[in-house]
Amino acid sequence: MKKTSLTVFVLLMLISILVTACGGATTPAPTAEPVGEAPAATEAPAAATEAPAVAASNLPAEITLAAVHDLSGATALYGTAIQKGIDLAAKQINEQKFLGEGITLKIIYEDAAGDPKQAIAAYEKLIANPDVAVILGPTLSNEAKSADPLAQEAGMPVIASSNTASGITEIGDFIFRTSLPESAVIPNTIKVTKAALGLTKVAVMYGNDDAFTQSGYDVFKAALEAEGIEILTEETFAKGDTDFSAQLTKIQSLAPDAIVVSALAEEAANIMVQARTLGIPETIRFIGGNGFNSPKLAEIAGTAAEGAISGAAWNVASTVPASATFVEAFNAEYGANPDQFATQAYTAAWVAALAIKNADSVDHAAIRDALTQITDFESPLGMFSFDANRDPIHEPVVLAVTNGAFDVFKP
Amino acid sequence: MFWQQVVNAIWLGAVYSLFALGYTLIFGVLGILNLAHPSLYMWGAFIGLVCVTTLHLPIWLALPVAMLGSGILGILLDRIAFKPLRARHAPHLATLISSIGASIVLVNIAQGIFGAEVSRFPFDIFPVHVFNFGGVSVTLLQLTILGISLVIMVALRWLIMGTRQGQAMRAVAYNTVTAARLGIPVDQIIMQTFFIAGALAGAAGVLLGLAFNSISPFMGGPMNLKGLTVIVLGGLGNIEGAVIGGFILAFSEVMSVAYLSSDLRDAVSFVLLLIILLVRPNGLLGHSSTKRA
Amino acid sequence: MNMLALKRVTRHFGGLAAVNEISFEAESGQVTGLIGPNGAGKTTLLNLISGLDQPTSGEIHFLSQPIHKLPPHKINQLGIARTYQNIRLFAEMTVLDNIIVGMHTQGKASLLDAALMLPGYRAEEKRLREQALQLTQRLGLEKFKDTPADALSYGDQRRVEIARALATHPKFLLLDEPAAGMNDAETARLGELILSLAKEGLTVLVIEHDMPFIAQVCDHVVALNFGEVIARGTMDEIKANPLVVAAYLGEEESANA
Amino acid sequence: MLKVSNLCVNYGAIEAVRDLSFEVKAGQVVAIIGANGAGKSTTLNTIGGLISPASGKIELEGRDISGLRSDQIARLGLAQVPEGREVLATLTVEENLRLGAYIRNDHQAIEADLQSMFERFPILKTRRKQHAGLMSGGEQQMMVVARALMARPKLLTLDEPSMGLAPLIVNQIFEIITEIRAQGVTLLLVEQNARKALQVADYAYVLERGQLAYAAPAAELRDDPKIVAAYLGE
Amino acid sequence: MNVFSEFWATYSSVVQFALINMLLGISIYFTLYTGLLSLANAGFMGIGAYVSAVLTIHAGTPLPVSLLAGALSAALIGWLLGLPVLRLREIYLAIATLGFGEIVRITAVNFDKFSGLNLLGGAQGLSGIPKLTTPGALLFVLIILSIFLVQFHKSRAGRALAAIRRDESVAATMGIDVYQYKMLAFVLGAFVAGLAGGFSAHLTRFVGPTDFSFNAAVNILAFAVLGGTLHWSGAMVGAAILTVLPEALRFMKEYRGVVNGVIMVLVIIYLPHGLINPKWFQRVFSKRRAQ
Repeated sequence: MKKTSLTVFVLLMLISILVTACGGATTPAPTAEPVGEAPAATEAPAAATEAPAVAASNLPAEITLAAVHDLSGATALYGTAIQKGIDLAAKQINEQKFLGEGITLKIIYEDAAGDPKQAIAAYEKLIANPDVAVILGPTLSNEAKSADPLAQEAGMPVIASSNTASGITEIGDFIFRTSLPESAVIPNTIKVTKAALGLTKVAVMYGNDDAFTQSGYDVFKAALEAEGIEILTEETFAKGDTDFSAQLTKIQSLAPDAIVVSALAEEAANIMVQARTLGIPETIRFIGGNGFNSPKLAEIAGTAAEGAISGAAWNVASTVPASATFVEAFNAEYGANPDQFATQAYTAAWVAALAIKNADSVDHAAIRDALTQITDFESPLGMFSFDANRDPIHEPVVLAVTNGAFDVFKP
Repeated sequence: MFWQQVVNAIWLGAVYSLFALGYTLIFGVLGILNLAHPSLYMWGAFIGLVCVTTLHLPIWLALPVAMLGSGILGILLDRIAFKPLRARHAPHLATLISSIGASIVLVNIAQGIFGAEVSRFPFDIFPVHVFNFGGVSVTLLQLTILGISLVIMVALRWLIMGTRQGQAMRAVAYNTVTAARLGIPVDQIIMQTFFIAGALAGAAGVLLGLAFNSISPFMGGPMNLKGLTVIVLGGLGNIEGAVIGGFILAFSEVMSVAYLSSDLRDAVSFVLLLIILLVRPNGLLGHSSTKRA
Repeated sequence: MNMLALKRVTRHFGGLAAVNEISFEAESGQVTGLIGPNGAGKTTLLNLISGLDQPTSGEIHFLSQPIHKLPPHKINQLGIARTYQNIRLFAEMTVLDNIIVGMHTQGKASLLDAALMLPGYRAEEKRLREQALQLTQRLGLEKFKDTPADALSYGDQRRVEIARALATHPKFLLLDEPAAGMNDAETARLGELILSLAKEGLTVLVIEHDMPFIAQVCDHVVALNFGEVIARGTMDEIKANPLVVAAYLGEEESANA
Repeated sequence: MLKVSNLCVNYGAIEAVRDLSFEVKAGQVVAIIGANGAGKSTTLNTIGGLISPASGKIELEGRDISGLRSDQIARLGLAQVPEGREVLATLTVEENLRLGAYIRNDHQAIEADLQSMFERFPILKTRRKQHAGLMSGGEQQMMVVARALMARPKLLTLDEPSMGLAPLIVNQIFEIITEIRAQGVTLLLVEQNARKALQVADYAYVLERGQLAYAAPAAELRDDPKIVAAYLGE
Repeated sequence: MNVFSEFWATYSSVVQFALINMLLGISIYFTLYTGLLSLANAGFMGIGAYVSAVLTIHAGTPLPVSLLAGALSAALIGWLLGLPVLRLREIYLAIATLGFGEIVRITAVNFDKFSGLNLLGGAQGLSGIPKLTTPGALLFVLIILSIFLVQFHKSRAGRALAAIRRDESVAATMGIDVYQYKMLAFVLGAFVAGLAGGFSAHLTRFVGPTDFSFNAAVNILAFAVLGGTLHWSGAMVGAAILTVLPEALRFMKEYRGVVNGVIMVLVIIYLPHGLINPKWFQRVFSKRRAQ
């Protein structure tokens, strides 16, 4: 009995080894020459009136973008918002015939479920698919750190729209992102609020077991030190915690000028509610990063969120002209306001389309080169460019909750 | 600060105890570690939420409805995931796994129906009022929940210790064969136990959902490990133990944040769990292991 | 000389004394019988001797060494082996494998020896297997050697248990109702086996309800009731003892006798 | 009252009870005696619904109960005093007794019965708030008998009530059995203590290796050498 | 061949994850085979992953050295943990080992902060691990382990473990030092889990503290439940199926999880011994022999 199962096992392994050998031999190597053109990229995507300048196109009739996002699991929240942004962009691109007459953009989605392993599996499948021009994603920085190296090795351009941790674009020259890293948002927030509120001493709270919130904390800490603001205490909590009163009681006893919080909106909302309940006065404001920037904050915290300050890449209150057009289109499509994830994903899809158009090719290296050339693209995020590290450049905003919604912070 | 922290700990302790009661009840009667208990808690919160938002019921009515709903879910859970195993005297491992599988199903169905987002009860569902006693603040909601928790704990104790039903449950817990000989319908008692445990989980779900504004399909996860610590501290299957364990965990967590470092909060609870298991595996109040021989 | 000595051994369960201040000795090379009605504390006593349970008070000495605080595997390694009243074989394992498990302490091969298939390991395995086969022959189990233990009849399972206990090379063998479930012929053969083992120098303590069997094999009998020794002596002496008769047939008999 | 016909019970491949038929008439005390392993307890547990018979029929007051669960049979009027006592050790003595009356709903009568049990067994009254597991063996046996009586059974089965008990206690137990009998409860008794059993019984069955060996009025068996042989050999 | 290479290009990582999970299946097999309900294997995997990754990154050690160091560290911690917890039984052991997994996670999160070193990356995890894991290396280790397992079952130690699982006290009265042998199984399981952790770190290039929490422990347990623990190949088969299943169920979208849970419940209820039950083989073979 044991003998047979062993035989079967050995057979299986032999087949696998065979497969391995073949796989090794046929790994595609990027061969195409980079296309040496540098088009001026100044199209306004949301402005449907502008007629696209159609030249003889080298593009195939159908161009495939792949999106690897968390459509199930605890982080599906973000993945589904992102999906809406991408879908809207694709719809507009196709309606405007942006890529040229008869050329359509198709999006295929793969679910990573918040699991780096599934992200790797999805990337592998997509890299093997010769139709895929660009990968949009993944949702989490953890997934990016595991899966992006595969794309880099295979020469597949990746545009992330929700990774804000450091070290993402450092993976290689095929990795781009439209999400402003915390390091580009937070120092500005601290600077602006210090000037406006005269901060000298603050308390810091952050989720210490989550990559996003911990990375936000790192940046906050550096920014606070740079501005010479004293950190009275650093209190931590864990993902899924709901009771923060012990930490807040401690903070209350230290009487800070403000409480700096690196947390996701749901946790931040509870922190605010509990702080106000404990009697921490509204003059002690909450300052946060991208995590705050969600309609959920005021939705859950209600009046306790009033006055909370958030540095962000974008908000629905943004005064950027393209933003208003986008918000309107999004509302028409989904009947709700977009959040920052949807907006950055929308921008990522447009940037991909623009690069493909400018490259006039679906060759991966050509698209990558075209991506690096994108400057002053008029996006809902503002005038958008990639810097030398393939990180986005655009003006971050400082927001404050006013009457139950984020508005631009006015000191 | 100290007295505010004491208040924080009492409040949190009541919350932990409330959650742990049903958890420990199932173990006490059936010897099952029901890892799907946190999912019933989550479902209780959602049922309460639906009652309030869709059916526009007042919260005092939503609570019993949610308890009823999660109690029925508890019965279903037993019929589907545990009863077939009981019938063939499956080992502990089997029931543990079955409860994990059931928990995965319950969480994923909730996610399919309600989405992954965090929801909360509407603001006006409960009046916001903060009492201030010499710098120590307590809300009306906290006091109410504390009160309801205490009432539930006392009621459960009375049910278990003072009623015929409770005696029958304890008889089943001690020895199903003897219980059956006395004419106690064992299967029915087990069903009732699952109903009560489910209802307790549902009550905890609604009340904690009300207190912490974070109702989501994943709300059971973090509570699960805390709940395990609580019931082990008090002795698996021990009702009073769950209450005492809840307060011990809450005090050690709150005080570790207050006087050590909040980084150590979770570490403190798990180290506590390990120490208790090694020093007194039957918990602080547990009987000797002969109880379930 | 006595091989096993119990000194005022007591075991309480909750408020009940299952074994109460029991003292007796088992002589080397003899077969000692332990009789008494159900609930008299016989099996509890066997558990105390074999280390599965510890006495509440009192001492147990084996070959003049105190063993009442030792773990069961140490006690076995000193030379005490046992069988169980409610047969406890390794159910899905074959008869031969059950016996080879009993030879655990005779093996020396480490896991590494086995993994690397070193010659010493193979020689040892071969040796153990042969010894196990001899045991199956001795107990008339050779035709079942590859049968899963739970597929055998009661009587055969009892013999496998004895073989497994003998496989540990004991000096002292504890048998808990070895004849239960056996037919007359099997019981007679079992008696012969025990006598021949005793002749070879093995000391035996046997619990049994089958009185003719006890009479056949035992040199010395200890009778227990309600956790205490009520009589000791030869079987004839025991049978004549009014306390024993009362324990079995009812107290009236002692009054009548 | 109870009629057992052609009962066979197997444990796996082992036949514990083979083709057993007997009867217990209302008001009688019937004893089943035999050596260890003869199948006595198996028979009682099968009647009590804890073991499913392989074949045969068990009737209680003319109703076939062989397919029923233990608790259903209890509701039909069968109370059991099991071997090894089976006290609910973590419950108090009073709770144990009250659970004996679980199948009843006549609250006042239950209270009255409880008081009468305390009168009959004064030791139980002094220990009523104690955990049952802390009592001595004899006290536990009294309590289990009292617990069974709390059900006001039509038929009471006792499985080795004298097991592991000191002679003085055994005498008390049998006195109680006699009393119960006097109250008109039908009794089915399994005993190792044959003399005692035969003294209180009207009729007796002797089992050997799962089969019926003798059946006779108890008085006839009382001084029969066969009984001595069944226990002590020869 | 073309089909194969296409398949490989698309699914090579899935195959490698399956192989790693098969290692994890073996690791939990050791403990379950001995009757120990341990949920510590995810924690051991984490220890193996972190230790091997830190060595590769900071000391530049070659893969075999890193893997071995990771596995040995896991085994050492396993031994230290086993000293107290192996005295616990059943559910208590499960809870204690579950608590251990959480302690590993909390340690990983806080290590850098409290040590002042920059080694494990806290909550952000450790990235930039070179991809050194190859299918060949994984297969090699699996083959070695399979041979080991076959030998193990025929060995004195293997028999002792089997006896302990069936009846601990009887095994003890046969002279088997139950505690030491439980420790052997526990440490072997820790070693193999540590090995799997090392492979995983060098395949996903990333180690994060959340990868080894409660869910991971449950997944590993599920391998053994699905495949069965009556035969050493059971947990491996279970691991392979459960790795491929999420990929195969992609079409189910958000209800993938429900299917996973339902499978667990159904298997435990209707296939209590898992998919691989030696008795079936025996039956098939005896039929063949009869013909």
